[in-house]
Amino acid sequence: MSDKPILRYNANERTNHWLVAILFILAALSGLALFHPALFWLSHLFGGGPWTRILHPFMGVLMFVFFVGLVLRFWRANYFIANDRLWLKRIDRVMRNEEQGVPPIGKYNPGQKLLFWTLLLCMLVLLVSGVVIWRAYFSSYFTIDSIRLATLLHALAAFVLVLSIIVHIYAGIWIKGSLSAMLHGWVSRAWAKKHHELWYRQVTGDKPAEPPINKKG
Amino acid sequence: MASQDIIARSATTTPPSSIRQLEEVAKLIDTTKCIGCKACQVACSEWNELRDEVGHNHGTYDNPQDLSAESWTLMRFTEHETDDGNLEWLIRKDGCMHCADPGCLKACPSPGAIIQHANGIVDFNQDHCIGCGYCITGCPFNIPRISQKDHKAYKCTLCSDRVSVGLEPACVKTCPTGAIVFGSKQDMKEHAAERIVDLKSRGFDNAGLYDPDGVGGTHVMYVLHHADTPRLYAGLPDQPVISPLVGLWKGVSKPLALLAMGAAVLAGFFHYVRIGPQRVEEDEHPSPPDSSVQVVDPAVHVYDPNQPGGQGEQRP
Amino acid sequence: MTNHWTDIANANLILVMGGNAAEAHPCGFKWVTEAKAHNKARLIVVDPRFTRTASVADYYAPIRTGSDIAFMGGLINYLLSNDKIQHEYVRNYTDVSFIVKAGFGFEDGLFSGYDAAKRSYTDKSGWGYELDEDGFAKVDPTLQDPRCVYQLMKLHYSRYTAELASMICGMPQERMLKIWEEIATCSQPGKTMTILYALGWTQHSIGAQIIRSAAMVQLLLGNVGMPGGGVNALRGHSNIQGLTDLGLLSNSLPGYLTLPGDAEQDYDAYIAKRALKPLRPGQLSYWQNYGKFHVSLMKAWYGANASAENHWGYDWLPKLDIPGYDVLKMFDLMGQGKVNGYMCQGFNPIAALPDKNRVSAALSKLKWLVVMDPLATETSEFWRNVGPFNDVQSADIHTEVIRLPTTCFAEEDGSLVNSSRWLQWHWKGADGPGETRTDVRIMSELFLRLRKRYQAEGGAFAAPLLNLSWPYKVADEPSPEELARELNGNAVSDLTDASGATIKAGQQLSAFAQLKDDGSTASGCWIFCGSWTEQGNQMARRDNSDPFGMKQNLGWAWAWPANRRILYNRASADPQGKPWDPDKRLVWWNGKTWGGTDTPDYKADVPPEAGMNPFIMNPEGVARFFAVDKMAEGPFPEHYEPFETPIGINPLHPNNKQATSNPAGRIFDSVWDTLGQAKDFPYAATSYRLTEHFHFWSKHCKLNAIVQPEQFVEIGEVLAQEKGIVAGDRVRVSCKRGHIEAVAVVTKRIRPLQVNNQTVHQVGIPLHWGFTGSTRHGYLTNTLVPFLGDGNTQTPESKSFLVNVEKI
Amino acid sequence: MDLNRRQFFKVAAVGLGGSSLAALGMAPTPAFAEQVRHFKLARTIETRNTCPYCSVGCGLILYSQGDGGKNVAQNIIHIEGDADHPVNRGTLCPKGAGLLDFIHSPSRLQYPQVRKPGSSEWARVSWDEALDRIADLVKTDRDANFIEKNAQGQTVNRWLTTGFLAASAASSEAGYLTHKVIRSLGMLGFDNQARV
Repeated sequence: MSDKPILRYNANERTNHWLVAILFILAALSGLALFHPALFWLSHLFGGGPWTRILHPFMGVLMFVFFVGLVLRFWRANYFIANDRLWLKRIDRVMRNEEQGVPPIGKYNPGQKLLFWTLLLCMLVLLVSGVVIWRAYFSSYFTIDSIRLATLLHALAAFVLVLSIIVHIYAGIWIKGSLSAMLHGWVSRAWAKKHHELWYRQVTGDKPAEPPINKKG
Repeated sequence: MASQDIIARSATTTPPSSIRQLEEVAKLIDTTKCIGCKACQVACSEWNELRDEVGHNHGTYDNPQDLSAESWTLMRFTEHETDDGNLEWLIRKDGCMHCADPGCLKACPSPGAIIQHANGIVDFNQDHCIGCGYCITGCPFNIPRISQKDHKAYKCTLCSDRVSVGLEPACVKTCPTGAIVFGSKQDMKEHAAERIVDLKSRGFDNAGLYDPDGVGGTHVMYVLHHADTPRLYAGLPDQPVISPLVGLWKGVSKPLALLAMGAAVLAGFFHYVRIGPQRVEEDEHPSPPDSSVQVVDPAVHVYDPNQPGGQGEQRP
Repeated sequence: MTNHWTDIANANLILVMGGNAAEAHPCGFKWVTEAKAHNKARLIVVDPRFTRTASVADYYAPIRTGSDIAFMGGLINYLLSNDKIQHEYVRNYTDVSFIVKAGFGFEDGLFSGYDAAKRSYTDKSGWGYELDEDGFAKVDPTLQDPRCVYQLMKLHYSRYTAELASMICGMPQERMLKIWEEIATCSQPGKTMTILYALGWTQHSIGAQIIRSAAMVQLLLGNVGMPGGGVNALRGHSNIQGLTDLGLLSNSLPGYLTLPGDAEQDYDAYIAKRALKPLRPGQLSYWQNYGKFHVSLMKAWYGANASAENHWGYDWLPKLDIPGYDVLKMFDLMGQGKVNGYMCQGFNPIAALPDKNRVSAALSKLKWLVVMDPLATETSEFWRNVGPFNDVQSADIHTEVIRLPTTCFAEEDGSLVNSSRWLQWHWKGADGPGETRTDVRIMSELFLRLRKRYQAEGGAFAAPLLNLSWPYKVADEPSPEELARELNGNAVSDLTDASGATIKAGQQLSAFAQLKDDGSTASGCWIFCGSWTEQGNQMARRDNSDPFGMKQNLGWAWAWPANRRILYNRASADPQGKPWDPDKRLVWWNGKTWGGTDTPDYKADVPPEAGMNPFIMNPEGVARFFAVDKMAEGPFPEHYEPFETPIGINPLHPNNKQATSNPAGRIFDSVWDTLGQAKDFPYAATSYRLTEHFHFWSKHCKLNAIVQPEQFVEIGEVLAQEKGIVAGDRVRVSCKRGHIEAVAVVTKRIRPLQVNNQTVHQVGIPLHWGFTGSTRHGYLTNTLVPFLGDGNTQTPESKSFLVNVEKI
Repeated sequence: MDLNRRQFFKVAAVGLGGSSLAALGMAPTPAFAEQVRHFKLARTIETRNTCPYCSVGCGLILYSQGDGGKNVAQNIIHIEGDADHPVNRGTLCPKGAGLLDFIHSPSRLQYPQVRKPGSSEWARVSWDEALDRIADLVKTDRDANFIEKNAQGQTVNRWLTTGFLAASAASSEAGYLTHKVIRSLGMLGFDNQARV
């Protein structure tokens, strides 16, 4: 088998991803500062409470805009396929780094796909509710009740988003090679075959290997 | 009464000093004595050095139209016809109620921007205010306003600066008919009781005191001719409570959420410790791509999961 | 006020009518609230609008503006025919038993002696009492004589049935009766009603008579001179009481002394005519001392130059060829080009006087106008074009205007007289802005310049200027203290008073009883004598204790006359000198002298059995139901329609056009064709003040501009519906004299009234806006007010006129 | 770049340390017993006065900045009701409560001005110019139109072609002096605001 690496993400994709990532960190930290007293000190990273209040919504909006970029690039790759259901059934094996009986999957595994759609949903909720509670410009157009609801939804969506991103980051740390893939774009054929076999075959045209007896990770 | 000890601070998880036993103060607004002269509005602005815009007449006596960062109190006029055809002009002084359980303080994310004094006064400290407007979201009476000049929240302070040196609030001092009175909350309740007896003798059978439990009672109370229907008075809430939405948002959900996030991080950490990373068994450091050999760029091989072959056949 | 602010707390019933105390005098209205709280008192409000006073009233009844005499006349009839009067009081302390001359008559709305051509009662000879040979009035204590005041009054008001009154006032009859019934309960001795009124009664062509009718009701109930009683004029401005006391009026001198007429060439006759002899045996008739007051005044003004030889400078006083050159008369003359110069000291006539356009035209005819004011008033800028609000051509106005900046209250010492007749001293808190100067300094500098010119170059009749006494230490700015001491008066030469005590020359007098007509005393205003004695400034006293719990506060400031807080207070005790009610005690006879919780308004050492009656300023010694010749329209108040009447006739005298509106009202020939008819201007309008503003001053204060920023008019819901007007629309309110535009406040508080079997809509027009100041610019409301007034006081009829209303 | 275990621990440790450091050092020090706004009248001068508006005659206290020292121009910064006054007992209506803005109103006149005939603006003049001008105008008109005797030859000594309206809020002392001066001129067109 050739050992020529495969380009998983091109430069624009990587840039886009990291822009979203950075903005997320900023929005999340500023958001968390306002989310719970115990984290209010984070506001000092942004030059104090008022600056945190001023910057947070802009960072959020920017994050959303770039995220839309990612969506346009990757939405087709995030359709669910037949194998995905089985993969999810066998998620426990995946977690144990076992490959026994874990079906091959496409460019993204169902976990990543779930993440993708969750992020999209959260981002939308955050944007809409965020506008409603944006005092400086928009709140005056909404009733106090809608503002109260929006505040709640905003916090909820943010919570889900943060949680998902924690999983996402850890996955990146856990699955060796994926971080570097997002850093300089290349993955080894072995990596691609191991983690995203269907995608691997598609991009390389290789035939499926004969059924392995067993594998260790 | 003059003490300004703080018994609650916004966004502060530890209790402030609260061992002193201080008497609570209260402002009692007797709508049945109020002539709607607006002296309290003027005295409030004069004392607090506020000058709102000179607005317009919108076909009513209400001016300014609504509370603002520069109008901390105002008269709301309602023409009410009783069932027996008598006309009543119900006039209510609107402003901060200084709740015992203040929704604004609960909602505020900035430590010390909203404080509750031992005597019951709920005060905003603009030095700490970050202008997020959560206090408005939290207030059951829709009182605080954000200034578009400095983006800070403002509302009635119950003249905490006057009270702290032993004076009554400016609106109380000025009220020509004694419709606004000030003293210990106990004394104010007794005064209200006397007023209610007098009102019943004048045919107001539903006269009563407005000191809603929903917010733990207030330090600004009303005597109403129609205590059975507070909403008659320009929509004074019948049963004010901190909105359940706000309760959910600011209540248990926050610590739980933090916990969950922390837990997620820890879960990852221990997963790494116990199960470890997934590696591909081959050289950990693939040789940098050499351009001489054919590389695969997905950009020219668009992956389509619906293409034949896309469905990898099952392994046994 | 016969009584005073805090005394209102002693009332059992408060009638607010012809006024809106809660809005115009909120801090005084506090004592109504106190009476309700601590006295279980009830509050009745009768007003064309449901006012903020009405919002805290126990009973409210709407009334058509200008129909108050019908209400009061009906009430008098109700009290007499239901025998709800304080008998002993009425019999002993009023003129009910006096026999009226045979010459007096009343027919078809006119009293005897009317001259239709002159529109006045030229022959008042019948309006008096039958006198006996000693010159005393004849009386019939049995009240049976058909010519006695009681019988004549009964007859006069028998026409005012509840039906008729309700038809004229547009007040539902059952409401009217309910209120009359409540009022009638105050005929019990000791149960008192107070009446609070203001411009809502005075600003009618029949204003003075409305107030008389109220006074008659109070006399029938025995409420005059009683704590919590009286007829209380809530004066408008902070020192308008003082300026009236000081006689700053065309025909007056300080202390209600009066200027002579042309015919009064003889000084002694002038005094004799005013020093009235008692009309009943044993009465005080205090005006017998007129000469002492007058001479003391002239000594204060002219010092050594006023002497017995020159009749104390009698000829230095101008004499009147007509009753008076009041402000209406002067502006009428001005309009005819007969006035060259005019000076306004803290007065804004273009906004305050009726018919702004007429006033503006008159001012344009002046050669010069001087305005002294702390603020930029409309009058000082009447020549400036301010769009629709003051649409004039500056170039066509050839009046030279000089505007002088004055200090305000906070920037000078001095005293003000409030409605309770209290003289209260105040102190300077800071210097005025820029080059502002006090009125005292401006008047002094002006006088000194004039005197210098007359000394240098002579001129017309310089004597009074040259002889005027000017003893002030700093000639061009006399100190308020010096002036206050001069007002009080001092001994010119050593003298001994009634008690035998000697007062050294130059010492301050302690009471007007010490005044003499031999030139040995000087007093700038006799009723103020006692305000600055040898003991110092009594007006600055600050003892607010109330030892008897009667709210009299005798130690606070100083009240004229003689620190009496309630006038006629002798009437609060029965003829034997015992208070009618132990809980309402003011003064009583302790066996040796009169005393009590107030200074007796009486001769302190006269025992009750002497039969001296309480109304010591009247030669009768008693109060008058029958006004004799004192009023322009007649001895008994009669209802006349406003000059602009929405019903066109006087239902009392439908067939006598002369008796439709006040036959003796003040109206100039040129004004008749500025009056509108109901067919063109169908709605009865009334103008008024709002609690957020004071006249045309507070619109210069941002704080007040904020709470009431823009001109509006109040329209009832029914009329608004007819006219398709909704709250917030702009409307045009027009009359024959002009129009204004304002925002419409549509309200349930003004209801259509059924008057004389037709529906009458009323329109409310507040008056605080103009074309200077911090509020949004507005039209001067008096653009709509007719240029006519009351026949006695010349007060304009600002409270009832006709308008039309259209949506713009 | 991949993290091995050791590296991962490092990252975690640094993150933790950093955050706790921030929590210690950078977190805002809770300001307890903070007086939100300090009482502004502590050392002002109090002057007793009377409300110039309606005739209730409410007692006022003027609070002015500065201790009356030679180098201070007292400036009134607050006005409040006089609690000792028997009638208002410290209360003030909306007009009285707004008096501070009367004293400091932008409409306050600062210096004498003249508007010449036909002109559409004011010209500033000195007090002497203004008062001399008025004295001349007054004397000219009085000398020209004073009536010593009427048609019947009776002594009347009146002057009708110039009128004077007196203030309604001027002190009695000012009113008295005004009356004294005006009557000495023989003026009859003299009135005050009692009616309106």
